[in-house]
Amino acid sequence: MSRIGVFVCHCGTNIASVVDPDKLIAAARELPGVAYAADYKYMCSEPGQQMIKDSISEHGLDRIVIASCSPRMHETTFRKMLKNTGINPYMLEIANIREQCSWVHVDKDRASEKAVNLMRMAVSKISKNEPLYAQTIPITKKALVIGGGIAGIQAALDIADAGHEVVLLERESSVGGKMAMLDKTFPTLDCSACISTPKMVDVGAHPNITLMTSCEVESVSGYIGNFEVGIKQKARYVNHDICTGCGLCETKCPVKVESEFNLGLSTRPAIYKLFPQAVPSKPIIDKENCRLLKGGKCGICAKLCPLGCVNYEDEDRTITDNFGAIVIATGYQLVDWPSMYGEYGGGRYKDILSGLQFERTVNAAGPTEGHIVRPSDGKEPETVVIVKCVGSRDPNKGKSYCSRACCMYAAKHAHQILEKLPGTRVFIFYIDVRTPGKGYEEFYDQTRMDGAVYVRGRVSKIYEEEGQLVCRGEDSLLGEQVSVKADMVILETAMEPSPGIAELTSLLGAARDVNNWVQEAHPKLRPAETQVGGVFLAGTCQGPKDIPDTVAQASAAAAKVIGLLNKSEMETSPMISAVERDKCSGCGVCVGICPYKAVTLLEIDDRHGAKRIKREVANVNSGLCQGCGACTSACRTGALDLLGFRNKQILEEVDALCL
Amino acid sequence: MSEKQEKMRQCAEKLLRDGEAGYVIGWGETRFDDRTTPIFVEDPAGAGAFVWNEYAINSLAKYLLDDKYPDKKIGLFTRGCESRAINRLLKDNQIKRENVYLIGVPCDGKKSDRCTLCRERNPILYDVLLWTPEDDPPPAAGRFDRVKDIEAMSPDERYVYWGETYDSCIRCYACRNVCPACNCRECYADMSKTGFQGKQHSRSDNQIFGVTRAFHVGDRCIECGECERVCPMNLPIMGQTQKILKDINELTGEYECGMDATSENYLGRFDLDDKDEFM
Amino acid sequence: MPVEKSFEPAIVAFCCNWCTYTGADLAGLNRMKYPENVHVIRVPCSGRVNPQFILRAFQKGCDGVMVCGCHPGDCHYSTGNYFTRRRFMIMKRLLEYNGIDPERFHARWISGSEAAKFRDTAAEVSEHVKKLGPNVKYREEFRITESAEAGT
Amino acid sequence: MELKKDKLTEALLLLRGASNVILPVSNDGAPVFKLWDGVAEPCLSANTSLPPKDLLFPRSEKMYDYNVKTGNISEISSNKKQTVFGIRPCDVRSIENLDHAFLESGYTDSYYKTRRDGLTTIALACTETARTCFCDSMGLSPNDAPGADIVLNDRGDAYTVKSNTEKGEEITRLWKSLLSKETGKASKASGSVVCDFKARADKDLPEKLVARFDDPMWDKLSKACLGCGCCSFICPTCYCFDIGRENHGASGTAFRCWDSCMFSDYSRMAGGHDPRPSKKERLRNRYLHKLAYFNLRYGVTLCVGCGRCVDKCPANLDVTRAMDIISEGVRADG
Amino acid sequence: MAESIRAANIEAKNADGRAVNPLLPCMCRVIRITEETPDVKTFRIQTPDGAKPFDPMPGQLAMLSVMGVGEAMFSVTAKDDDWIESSIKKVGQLTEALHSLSEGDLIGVRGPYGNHFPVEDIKGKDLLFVGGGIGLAPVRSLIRYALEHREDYGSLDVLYGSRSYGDLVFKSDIFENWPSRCNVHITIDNAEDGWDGHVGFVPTYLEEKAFSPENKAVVLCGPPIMIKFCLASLMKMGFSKENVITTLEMRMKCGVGKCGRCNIGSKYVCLDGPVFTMSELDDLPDEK
Repeated sequence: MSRIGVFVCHCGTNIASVVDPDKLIAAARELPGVAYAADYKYMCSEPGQQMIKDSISEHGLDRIVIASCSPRMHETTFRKMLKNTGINPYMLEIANIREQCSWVHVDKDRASEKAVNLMRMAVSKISKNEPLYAQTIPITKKALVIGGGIAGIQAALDIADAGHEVVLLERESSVGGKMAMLDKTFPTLDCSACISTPKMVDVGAHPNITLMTSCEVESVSGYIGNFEVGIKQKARYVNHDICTGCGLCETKCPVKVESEFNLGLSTRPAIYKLFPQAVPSKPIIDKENCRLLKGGKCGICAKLCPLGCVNYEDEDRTITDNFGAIVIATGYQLVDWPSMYGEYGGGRYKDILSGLQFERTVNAAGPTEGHIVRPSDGKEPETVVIVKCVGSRDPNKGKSYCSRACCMYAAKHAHQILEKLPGTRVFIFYIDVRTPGKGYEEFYDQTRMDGAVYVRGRVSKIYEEEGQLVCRGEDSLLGEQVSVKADMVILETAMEPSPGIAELTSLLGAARDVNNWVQEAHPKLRPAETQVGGVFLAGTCQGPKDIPDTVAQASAAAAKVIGLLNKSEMETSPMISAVERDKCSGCGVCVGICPYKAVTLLEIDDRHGAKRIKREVANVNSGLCQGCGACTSACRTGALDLLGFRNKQILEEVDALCL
Repeated sequence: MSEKQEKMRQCAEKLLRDGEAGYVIGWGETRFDDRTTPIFVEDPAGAGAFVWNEYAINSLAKYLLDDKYPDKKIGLFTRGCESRAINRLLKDNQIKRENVYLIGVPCDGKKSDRCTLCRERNPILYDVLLWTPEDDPPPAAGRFDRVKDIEAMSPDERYVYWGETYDSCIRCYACRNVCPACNCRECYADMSKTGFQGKQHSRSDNQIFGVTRAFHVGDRCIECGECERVCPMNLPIMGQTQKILKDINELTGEYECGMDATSENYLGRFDLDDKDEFM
Repeated sequence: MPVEKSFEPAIVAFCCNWCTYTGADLAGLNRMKYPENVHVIRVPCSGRVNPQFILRAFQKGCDGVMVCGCHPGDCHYSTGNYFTRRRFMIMKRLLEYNGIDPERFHARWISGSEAAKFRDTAAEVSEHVKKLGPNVKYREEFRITESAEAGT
Repeated sequence: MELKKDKLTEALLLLRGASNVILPVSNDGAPVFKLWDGVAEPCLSANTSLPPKDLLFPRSEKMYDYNVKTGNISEISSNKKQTVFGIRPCDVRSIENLDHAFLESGYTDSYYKTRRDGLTTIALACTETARTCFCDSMGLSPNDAPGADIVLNDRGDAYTVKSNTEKGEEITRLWKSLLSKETGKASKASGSVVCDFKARADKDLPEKLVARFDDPMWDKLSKACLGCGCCSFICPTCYCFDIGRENHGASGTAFRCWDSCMFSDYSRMAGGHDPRPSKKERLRNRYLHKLAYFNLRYGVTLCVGCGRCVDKCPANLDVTRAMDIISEGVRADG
Repeated sequence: MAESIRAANIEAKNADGRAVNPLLPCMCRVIRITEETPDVKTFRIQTPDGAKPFDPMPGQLAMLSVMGVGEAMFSVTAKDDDWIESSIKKVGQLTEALHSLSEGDLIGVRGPYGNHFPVEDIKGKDLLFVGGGIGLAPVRSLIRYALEHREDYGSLDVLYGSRSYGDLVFKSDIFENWPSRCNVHITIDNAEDGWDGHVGFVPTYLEEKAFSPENKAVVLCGPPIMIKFCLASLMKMGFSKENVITTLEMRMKCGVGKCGRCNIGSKYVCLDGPVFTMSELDDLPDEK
């Protein structure tokens, strides 16, 4: 028989004034397996703990039940205490007779009775406890940051500055992200490039940072501290090891295609740098558009290159590397408004720009060198309509959330127009104006002072009339239809997660919310973590935010990563799922239920009668499993069980209550 | 009828002769004209033993689990119900498609109560189809009628109804053993030591078996009706599983199992905006 | 089980460690009062609660059962309670279909801050179950159901 | 002596005074043995779908209570009197066979014995046989039940009453006022019933079966088997049991309950080894137990030919097929 | 107390002729626990009033139970005036529960069951005991019997082996108590530090020893694979199957030949066994 010791805490009078410890002791002595029972004023105190230790050696106890305050208070204390006694720390159960008994009940007899029940349940449960051993896992001291926008850049720099190796991975050929496309940043109106470019250069030059552009995550395995990531290095056709970025090759390329960076407002060659300040400042060949790679005759760039960097034979490669932590910083994209807003012409009208297109337009390095002109005829607009919440806050258009940054950049756009083209009439259609941020409200006020006219209401229709865009909508303050003839319309469109987020999160095992943003582990308390251990979040991949918030979150994620990588190894909780392979039929229901991708099917060698066969069974990755137990309830046969909360332990508790 | 039977025999014979299949599972005679029994023919010369008549009732799919790792393909005469059962087994990762050779035999309806709910006479999965598909029976009016009848009772009446039903259960587990959704390596009910299922015959333990089994298979039930057919006590077993199907249908719309081998089962997934009745 | 006037039901509440158990502790911290009938079994997540536990509880003599966890979306393990919701939407209906009174089984979302909700739920369930009296359905009594033995 | 059918209820009520009366009543038209409430009409048209073996060997039976803490053990026994009315010759024979198993081989099973001592059997000879009945192939007659305390034969408007034992005599004394002299009128079919369904149960069947222990026919015969316990549980002579425990804190009850040798966990040992790992071995063991092993041990065939398993098998397996194959020495094909 | 259990013998009647229930255990106490190997313990059992629960013959079985967990059958490996012993390997739930018992704990006992080694038939013969691993447990009862009745038997040889030194059971017997009174030959499968005895498998050692079959009975117990090879060796050495005796293990529930599990053909191991000669086993179907 097990030799259980039951220890009842008075907690001063907190417990003893309502629950009669003597009754508990007397009842405990009647229970099977209980070898010793005693009470004390404060079990958690030094003498209390000593008393437990002494009783263990004196009575040869092998399991300890403590009837006291909530296990959330002192479970750790008592486990630590057991560590030094030779009893496994998990041979401990706590009956919560304070928070869930003496403090919430008045009738002493009935409270004592309930306390006896709770103690009995703990005694029954512990009779089925088994020793558990925490595993320590080594930690690879290297972080992977996915996404080279400002969030990824900031996180990478912070981690690298703390002395850890970082791989910064970017899908495009240059880091910089959306921030590099912006002209000025609200509310201070400092030039976006001026503040982001130095950071881009820093990551390119940092000794601890390996920049991997034109790369995508292809596979992820492993768990916190020990991820193995397969990275696809897309063919660049230019040897970046030799290339100096002189730019000669770009000059003679016969191909002209729409520039992604300028959002179609200008063109670029097939061998190109994403933008002039790109980091790395080296070109790649766009294989979709390169004449030679499409099978045609050309090869001009190869001839031009003085160093022979161009290699048309280049191929995609997969690089595998190990990381201790991963930061997701994949950012956002703007919704594809033309497909959603037929009433705005569905993209037919050239002079309707998205906010980002306007950013490129107003940017001195942009296609118009900063002149605000209509794309259709190059004329300066006299009337500009800015429409906010295009796609945001509109469940009918699929996005019920607020994109957070648009109020401010609408104001900024108005400000920029009024500044560059004084006298222009600017109308801003809005639902609400939200300016929570340092200096934001002041900036908004200033814009109104500048002359921007705010019209409360949605624009219901935009159509062309005599070379102008008629914006019709309701002024909900006046309650009447309004119609503005504009020369240019700027749509402040909603943010949505960048493409590929679904694939990436499913590789990582991270969850997404209803809007496809990556789900944080806790909305308040763990905003920079995913629920997958070792995978962190930075920037707009988690939800719309502006630059200050993005950078703050990136630094927060970096701090988490640094905290993790500073350890050489970590202990994992032993209270995780375990598989009894003999019972497991490999049906795989558990695989889909695990939020951490901790359960996978594993092929094992087995026998079927006399035949040697291979069959699949569930396999729990102890590094990934967080011990929620969701898989165990889905396992019909009971092959999966949760250590520390085994089926038989819980059933014992149920049985004990009903005695 | 005999023409089809002949086709079946020829097909089986050829499969066996060509070595395409190690053996073929079909129906064979018994000592009673109105009964057949599943037979397993290895020898091409024995293919003449297969019969096809209105008493070829037993679903054959579950036998695939007896031989999960065959050296050669297993030939199986496959009707609508077998094919759905095979989808069930495929989805549950119990058999490999390449291990079976499915001989499609559109069903003309059999003399069994289990066929009253049938909606798929034609195999939805097969390697060869022996004859032209049959017209599917008109959608069984009132798929969930019996469930509705029971739902209409008061809680106490329902308890008595099921209690008395389970009083007669002899726990022979025929329902489980014939069920394609019951494909655990070891059934929870055979492990009385784990504490979920007592082995004694009491109303309580019988009911717990009934409800647990229903819960285990409910969202994966293909409604083949085999459980009720095999029950020696003629218990209305599907009244339980169909209750779950009915609820799922009400909660998420049209829900049927075994129509393909990939759809995730209802309890194996979730939607963020699932209906929530728990405050 | 005393059946007289002073029937005190045995109620078991499976509570997730991160929300409801914390909420119950908070109720204690705030010295809220509720009936003594509710006994909490701590589980890591409501997703850990195997519906078979509920059957067992009724069989062994619980008069009422509660399953409580974080609100959907707040699960410490991100998605555990979404499965809980599906499982118990089905299980609750199935239990009722088999004659268990709806008031005897409850699933509730109670967060770590909702001490009052825990108190109110405990009180409400206690009261309902008390009114219903001892549960006899599914109760093991080792009754041999053999036809010939019936009534003996 | 004979008992007029219109006196039957009265006769049964007399029995009910001294013991529980169990008789077949209609359950949706099918006869099942039930504790008689003194009112229900006996349903005697056919044999019951379940045998009455649970009167002696209940599906679940408490054996003893124990207390883990104190070490007390107290035996539980049931010594109530039961009279089963309308039991058929095959089932009477099955009780004789169970007597061998439980009361012989060195040990007397006291639970069985107590119930057996309290049981009186009033058999009813068959007036017709079901299509799966093959009792007369198994060495007994549907027309008589020599092992019963009383045998009734249907003679149209009356039953002839024949007492075989002291218990039977007691009942005839009890019924004295109800019994009348036999009128001698010839009945419809009574007394000359034969089974249409036949099985080859030759004298040397047990030896032949054992000799063909390793025959591939077992593979063939068992292929369609589902491995359920249906045949075992509806068989009047299957008596395998399991012993289990139900705990309530420190106290608990040990019980035994029916088990089936067809179940996968039946013969599996603690370490995982199973001498009968698949349904081939299990079916073979069951058939051999019915038709050979019991015979070799007790001198009688365990199977009584009631035909329930043939009727109810979900896969339509047929034990007589095995018997035929063995007796005729043919190979099983298909 | 002891009276009533003894009565649960095959006579199934107690002293005053009253039938007793053979399925009813008697509560006894574990008075000593010896750890033989990491997974084998020997339990010495006594009735609460200080007697032995029953008086088994060598090779007979006892049904031991941990109340609330279950029962299982074990061979009685030794007896004395006031106790019996069983040596139990941890293989499943019940044996795990048995292993968690402490001295002084309660244990349910019923028995003795089954036949026993044919102590009469082998009188006057030389005896060779061959055991492997835990297989020495049933043999131990006969070795002790033969040593107690030394004058009834000729030479006594014990040949015993296990995987490693740590897996050898009854170390005090095989190294201390027995060597002075009979010939003890010990082997382990693989060489290990600190072991200067014989190294090699039991069947090989058996052949090396070249025992003469002359007037000799062999008692052979161990894992099936060892039995198989030992038997082949013995046949080679000229032994006849009639003179090779072994004990069988099957799953048993009732112990009294009723519940059906332990049959091999028409024999019940709990009743007709566990002791069989190899030639008797040949007559039984191969289903062990």
